[in-house]
Amino acid sequence: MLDINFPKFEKKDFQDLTLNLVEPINKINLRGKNRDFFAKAGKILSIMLPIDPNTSATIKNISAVWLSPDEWMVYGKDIDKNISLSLDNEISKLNLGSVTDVSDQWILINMKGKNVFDVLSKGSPFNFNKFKSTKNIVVQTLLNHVDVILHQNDLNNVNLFVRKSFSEHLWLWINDSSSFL
Amino acid sequence: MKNNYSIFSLIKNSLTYHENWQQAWRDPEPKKEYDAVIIGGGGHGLATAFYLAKKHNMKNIAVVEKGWIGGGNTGRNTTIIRSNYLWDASAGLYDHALKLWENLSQEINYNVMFSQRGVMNLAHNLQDVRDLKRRTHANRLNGIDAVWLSTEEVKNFCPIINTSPDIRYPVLGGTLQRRAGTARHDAVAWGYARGADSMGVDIIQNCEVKAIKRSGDAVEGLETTKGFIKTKKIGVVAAGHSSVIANMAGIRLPLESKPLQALVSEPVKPIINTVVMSNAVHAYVSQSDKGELVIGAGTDAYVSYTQRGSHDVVEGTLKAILELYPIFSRMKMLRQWGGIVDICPDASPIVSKTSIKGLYFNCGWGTGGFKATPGSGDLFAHTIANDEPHVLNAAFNINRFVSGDLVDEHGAAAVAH
Amino acid sequence: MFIITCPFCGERDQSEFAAGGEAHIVRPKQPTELSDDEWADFLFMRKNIKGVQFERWNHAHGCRKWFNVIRDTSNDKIHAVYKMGEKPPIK
Amino acid sequence: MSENFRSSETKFLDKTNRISFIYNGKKYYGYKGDTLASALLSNGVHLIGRSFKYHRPRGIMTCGSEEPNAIVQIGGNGSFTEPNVRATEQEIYEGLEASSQNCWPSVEFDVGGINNFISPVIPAGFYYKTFMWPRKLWYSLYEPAIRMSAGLGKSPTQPDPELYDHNHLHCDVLVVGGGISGIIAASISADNGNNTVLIDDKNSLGGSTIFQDDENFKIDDEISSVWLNNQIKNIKNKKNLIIKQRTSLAAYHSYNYLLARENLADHKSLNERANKLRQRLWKIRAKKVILATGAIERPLIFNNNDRPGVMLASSVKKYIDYFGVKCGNKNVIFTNNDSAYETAISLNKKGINVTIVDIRGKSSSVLVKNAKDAGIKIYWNHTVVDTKGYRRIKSIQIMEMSEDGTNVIGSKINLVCDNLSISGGWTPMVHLFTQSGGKLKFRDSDQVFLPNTATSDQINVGSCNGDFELDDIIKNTISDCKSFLSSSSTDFDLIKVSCPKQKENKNVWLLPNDKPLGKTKPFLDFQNDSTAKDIKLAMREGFRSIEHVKRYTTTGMGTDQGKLANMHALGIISETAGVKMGSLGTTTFRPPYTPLSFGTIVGRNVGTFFDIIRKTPMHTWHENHKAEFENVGQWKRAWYYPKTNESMNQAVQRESKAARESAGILDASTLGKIDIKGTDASEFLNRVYTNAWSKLGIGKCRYGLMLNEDGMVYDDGVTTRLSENHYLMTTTTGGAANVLSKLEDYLQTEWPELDVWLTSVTDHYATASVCGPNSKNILKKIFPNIEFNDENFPHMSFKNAELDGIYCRIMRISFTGEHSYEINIESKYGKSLWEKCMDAGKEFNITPYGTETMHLLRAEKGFIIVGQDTDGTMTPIDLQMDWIVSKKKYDFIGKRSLYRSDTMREDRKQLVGLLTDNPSEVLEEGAQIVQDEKKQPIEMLGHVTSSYFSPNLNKSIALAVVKNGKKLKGQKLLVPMKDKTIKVTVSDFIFFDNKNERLNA
Repeated sequence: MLDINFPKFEKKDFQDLTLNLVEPINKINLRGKNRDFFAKAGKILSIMLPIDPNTSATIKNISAVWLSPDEWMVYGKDIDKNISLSLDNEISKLNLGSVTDVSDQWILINMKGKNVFDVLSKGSPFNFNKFKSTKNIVVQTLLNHVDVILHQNDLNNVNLFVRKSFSEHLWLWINDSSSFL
Repeated sequence: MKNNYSIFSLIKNSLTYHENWQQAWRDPEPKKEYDAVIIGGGGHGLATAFYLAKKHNMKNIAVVEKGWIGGGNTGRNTTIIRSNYLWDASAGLYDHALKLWENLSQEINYNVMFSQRGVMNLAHNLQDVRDLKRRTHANRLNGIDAVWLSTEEVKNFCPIINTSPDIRYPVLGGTLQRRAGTARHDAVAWGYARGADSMGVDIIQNCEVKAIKRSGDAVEGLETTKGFIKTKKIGVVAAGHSSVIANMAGIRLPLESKPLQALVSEPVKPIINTVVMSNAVHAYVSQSDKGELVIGAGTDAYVSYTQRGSHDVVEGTLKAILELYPIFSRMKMLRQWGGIVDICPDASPIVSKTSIKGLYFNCGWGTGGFKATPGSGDLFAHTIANDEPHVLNAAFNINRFVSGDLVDEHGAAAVAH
Repeated sequence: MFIITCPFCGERDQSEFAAGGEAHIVRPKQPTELSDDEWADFLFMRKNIKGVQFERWNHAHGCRKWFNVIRDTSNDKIHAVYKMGEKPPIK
Repeated sequence: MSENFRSSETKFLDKTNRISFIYNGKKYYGYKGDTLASALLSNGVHLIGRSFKYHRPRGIMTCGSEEPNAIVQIGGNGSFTEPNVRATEQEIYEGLEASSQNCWPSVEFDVGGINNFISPVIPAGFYYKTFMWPRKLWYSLYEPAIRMSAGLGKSPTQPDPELYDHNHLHCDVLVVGGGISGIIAASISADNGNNTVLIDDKNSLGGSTIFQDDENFKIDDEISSVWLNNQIKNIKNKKNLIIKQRTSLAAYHSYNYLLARENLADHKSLNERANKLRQRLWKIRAKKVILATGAIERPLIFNNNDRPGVMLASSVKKYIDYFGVKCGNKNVIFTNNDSAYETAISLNKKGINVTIVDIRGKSSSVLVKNAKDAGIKIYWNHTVVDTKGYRRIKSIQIMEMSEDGTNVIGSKINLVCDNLSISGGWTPMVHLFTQSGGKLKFRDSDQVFLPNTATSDQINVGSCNGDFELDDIIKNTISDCKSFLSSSSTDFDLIKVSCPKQKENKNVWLLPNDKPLGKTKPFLDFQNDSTAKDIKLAMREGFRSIEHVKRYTTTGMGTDQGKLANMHALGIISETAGVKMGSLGTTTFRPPYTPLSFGTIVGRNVGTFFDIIRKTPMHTWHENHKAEFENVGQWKRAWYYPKTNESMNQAVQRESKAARESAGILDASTLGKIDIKGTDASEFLNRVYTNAWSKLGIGKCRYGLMLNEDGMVYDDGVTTRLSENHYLMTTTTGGAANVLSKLEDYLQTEWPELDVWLTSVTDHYATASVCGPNSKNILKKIFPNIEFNDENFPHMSFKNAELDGIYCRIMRISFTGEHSYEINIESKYGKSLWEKCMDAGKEFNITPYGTETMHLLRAEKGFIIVGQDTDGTMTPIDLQMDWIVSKKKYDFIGKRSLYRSDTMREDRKQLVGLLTDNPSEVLEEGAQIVQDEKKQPIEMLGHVTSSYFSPNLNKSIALAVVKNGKKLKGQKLLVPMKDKTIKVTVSDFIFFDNKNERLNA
């Protein structure tokens, strides 16, 4: 058997903040714009892909987050193989859009606690004032010069996605910043 | 020449409490007509006028400046002077300038404080090493005094650099040009102005150009805030504003004007005795005669005429400074400012005739124009006086952007493997 | 540091964007038909306006969409933003 | 001096907390809350430093950030040392070490003082006029001497032990300044429901009103300090108001982007500071900004106005009323306005001897009346013409002024004193306003520049807006804030303020003297020693603009940034030139407002966090196997794997042989990978690559070359057709991000009609590249179900595969010229895949190799590396890759540029091979190539781009670009080095297996 290696991030507790690596997580990148694409994606995922910028939709273990007018990331724990298969068969293969597995492109770090945004604000120019108090909201921005996707389902509970090769560096930075609250 | 500057003139004048010094330059109203008019009273423009009068005996000429002489990039740059360029054309141009620098204070009887403290360029990755060695070999064969230094030699020449192999981008070596160094930027403008003025050149400040008058494809004169000035030859040396003048004349240039920032620290006793430049870890630093650390930051990527850049550029630069000089962490930034630099696609200047007869452009010096000031002025004066370029600036014509014969000083601009 | 309003994501800090230079320089459909001068014009020649300029920006660290910005280069004030392919909202 | 100058009680200091500190090696005491300046003054110490040019003794002049003289070195020679710290801002802490600057051997006796005696010969700009002859002395003597005299304090020589941090802050309203107008503004803003931030640079709020105990100044019938105290108490309870103390605004950029430095540690003793943050830089975005930055008092400009003991009157008041410190026993107050009378009365109340010299004829205000009633002697219509005392002022001489104030008359009066408190009126602190792009207007009545038009959403309130008297300050602050924030609240509407001052003052920029100007020293810039004489000299020499005069005389260029000097410089210029002051404009105020530590600006982005480090999924394996790493962009790539005491060269030779003789393995995970889908994918590739793609069979791979529009090579890589409308593109490691955004750019802006979707999968896949004659056998073991024969799996083709049920992609492509395979697998399995390859390869002595060996192997085959063999000036034709440039295709990125007169030249620099006559001699990469060494100027034909000793050919090989190289094959050329000249022969650039037999071996 091949063994699985994720970056070695130990769960860390700071003052009103817990950092945690959440992997493995299935992640699928969807791109498309025509009606059939939306219909198919909605049917297969039983989620309507959110069309409002910076929003997300979640049903059961699957979340679909808006990335751009023609791009979404669908993620969740143990997404049924058939779902990804039918997405590929009924969208990619029929040229309605593109479906790409990016499960290992991104690493999911969960940040939970009252101090989440104090830490994020140290490295990000984004204005979290509204974001803080909004559910099902997503933003793509910079954190300590690294591209991140931030997704908040419940308040003070943020799923942070970072490209794998950057993840170790960013993890160190988040830990460092969390120690100077 | 007006009364000579020397220690004796200082002593003599001290007896009369310095009440009797002459004006360094007059403050004349423009005449109706000149044999040539230089647009732009920065170092390059004033040097051009100086050499037109001195070498080409064109004394009925004027320099028009919309603000105050030397108030643009001349007074805003970090005064690094070197000639260790890669391509023959560039090396020829910049070393011609460097040779003039070496006698400039005497030539214009104005101490420009030219200090040959050496300029060191650092290499931080293997491609840097290849590129700098390539440049050093080219320099040597072009008779330019550049040598390659090992990391240890870098450390010996400038002990405060952090040459530890453990830093993110360790210093893998560098090049050193000993004849290179710095000069007092204001003095260059003032000295050339005084020199030109004493030969009869009119330096007209607070005189903004509003339009270029053409008849057919030849220039007739220029409309200014101080009235119309008739002339058959116009030399434009307007740096960041070159495109503005070009638009008046109805020609387009391959320029973009971008913010370039610089900063100085508070003055401290001598701590760094040379000029150190690093491209990969973007940081240039030297120490002024007043004791300030003079630090050059980068350009922003967008066009702006505001003389302000974004804070990220300054932060990025100081980040690099502290990586290479951790001891400067408790030093304080005293002043920060921006200039507008006109950049060519190949990072080389334009010193050239144009499609319009009698209209000449000297621009595109980007971030490194100061070092070329005397050479640029000398060669541009030659080009204007003879209506054809000197061999040393022939390669820097506008037409190269059509033929594709660029002088690409980006060096290895292409991506790394 | 400007604040740029991405037509898709809204107000963001300048550091999330990449500048793309002068806008509405359309790539010639038939480059081979062009003279060297015309091609050089497309490749290199720029208006480099001091004043109101139409330019391209890319929300590089956000939605990665390119769009147009109308900015006064003499004071950096942004007058409008509009999507690729749209008509400028102001002349 | 042992006398204690802490004369009176004060509620602002913690008298129970006595603190000792060292100044110039001597131990002194002060109290918690003291600044170094107040503590020194309480010990009777006035002499602090020496001026920059003349090395004149200087003392404490002010109590704030405008201090030009009292700047010291803090922290001795240790790692905590800091130069040029203002004694007036530095709070004392137990064990603080401070010392004077710019003096040797001591501040009491300083050799540099000699300059004061030659000062007649060294006026402003003297160095421009001399040191030119003889020329060689400039280099050997003059210039070194000038450089030695540079600087004030000393740079640290050890790394900084303290930490700095950044934080972004977004608020509705930012109020800058915690004086009375700032407090009122913050209160109104918060009550209006705005989330508000108030910052103040001091350790206690309230500005100068907080110690204003004079009964004449009343607000709502309370003493103003009492009223303000209550206001402060109640704003501290406001939920939506954040108050940041010891926080000073450094810079105000456009779009209401402001930088503020919060000082967390500088007031604490060193042992309280370990591993804590020293300072935090707040990056603030405010919707609205209210500036309440106050005003600073102006000095008066007269002969020898720089001696220790000459201080600003308002500062003397703060020292006595706030710190309880008297600045002298015999005080003379020299003023042109009423505010100095507050100081006189305060001192008088504390029983300190005061005399007043006022250049005005009279003043009818209550304040002046009180002074008279208190029996204070006032010399009306008099001015100071000289001062005496070297290390501390001893006496002054005053004379009566003529009617028009331009001259002095009568006889000199000598006044003995140990303190001279001067007051020249007030200058609003408009620095931040102008930094933000605001334009100023000039008010003639009291000769001040005031905010006029703002470019961002902000207002100025209080004395920075030109209101200097309590009643104006309060009433205007309230009304301006309410309308600015469109607040309908009625708070403060009925406020009653009493303020007894007369508002007129008499402004004379340069006071008259009985001596000619040339014989006097009226200082403007106390730090840089520029005098009114220097200003006039500059103008005499034709320097007109304020910027010219400033630069020529260095006025305002000191660490105080001319906060005291600039207005007088302007005043004297306008008087001399006879122009209205308003028309002169001001010098530009450049950020930062007060000097800002580099460390603060950089924050945590030092050391580990200086730049991102990207690692591949196999990184830990490489580490465990002692790999040396190479920085490639932000990636760490395995460079070579030295065995115990193996040199780099030995390792690379070993790795290279192994790869050709049996098997090698390379971590290629860093290559960019872009997933391309859509019905127009083939057409898209046709447009972005130089070669044709439509006919590429499914399951086949093809090498592609990408150009810039200027025709120069930009990137390259192998792209695989996975299915009809699905490709996987690989890019160079460094190019990955740029290529993707370039391609997105073309899709979004030039070719929106194309049905193509791009997705980066660089990090999703790990890539192991197995090469060598035995690569096939190794893969057979790993993928038993795949037929690896050339028919089923030929070179430049791909197969889907499974490894233990995990999906992989195998490309049979080669960058080494060997039979080889690239295996892509989800990156979480990357390390495991690598280990599997190592196990399977053991019997074949599979050898991991790094980038250096990769470079060597590809060079043997003449494969280029973009960025090493190209430099942005090479076309595909120059690289002799004509075969890859489609003649048939109508267009592709950069095609047109290949047909320009210069790019079509036959004799451009072209890629060739070089063989050294001595096969063991390895050329230096970057070395230049010539035909004739003698010819002058020497003509350089090109340079060596790649060079190695090939273990497989057992000779040195090199790639080079050479002018007209195609035609020079077989010719002898020279590579001139510093110490020797190397003979080389131009060869084909494929050195090894040019029939490509090994690919199918």
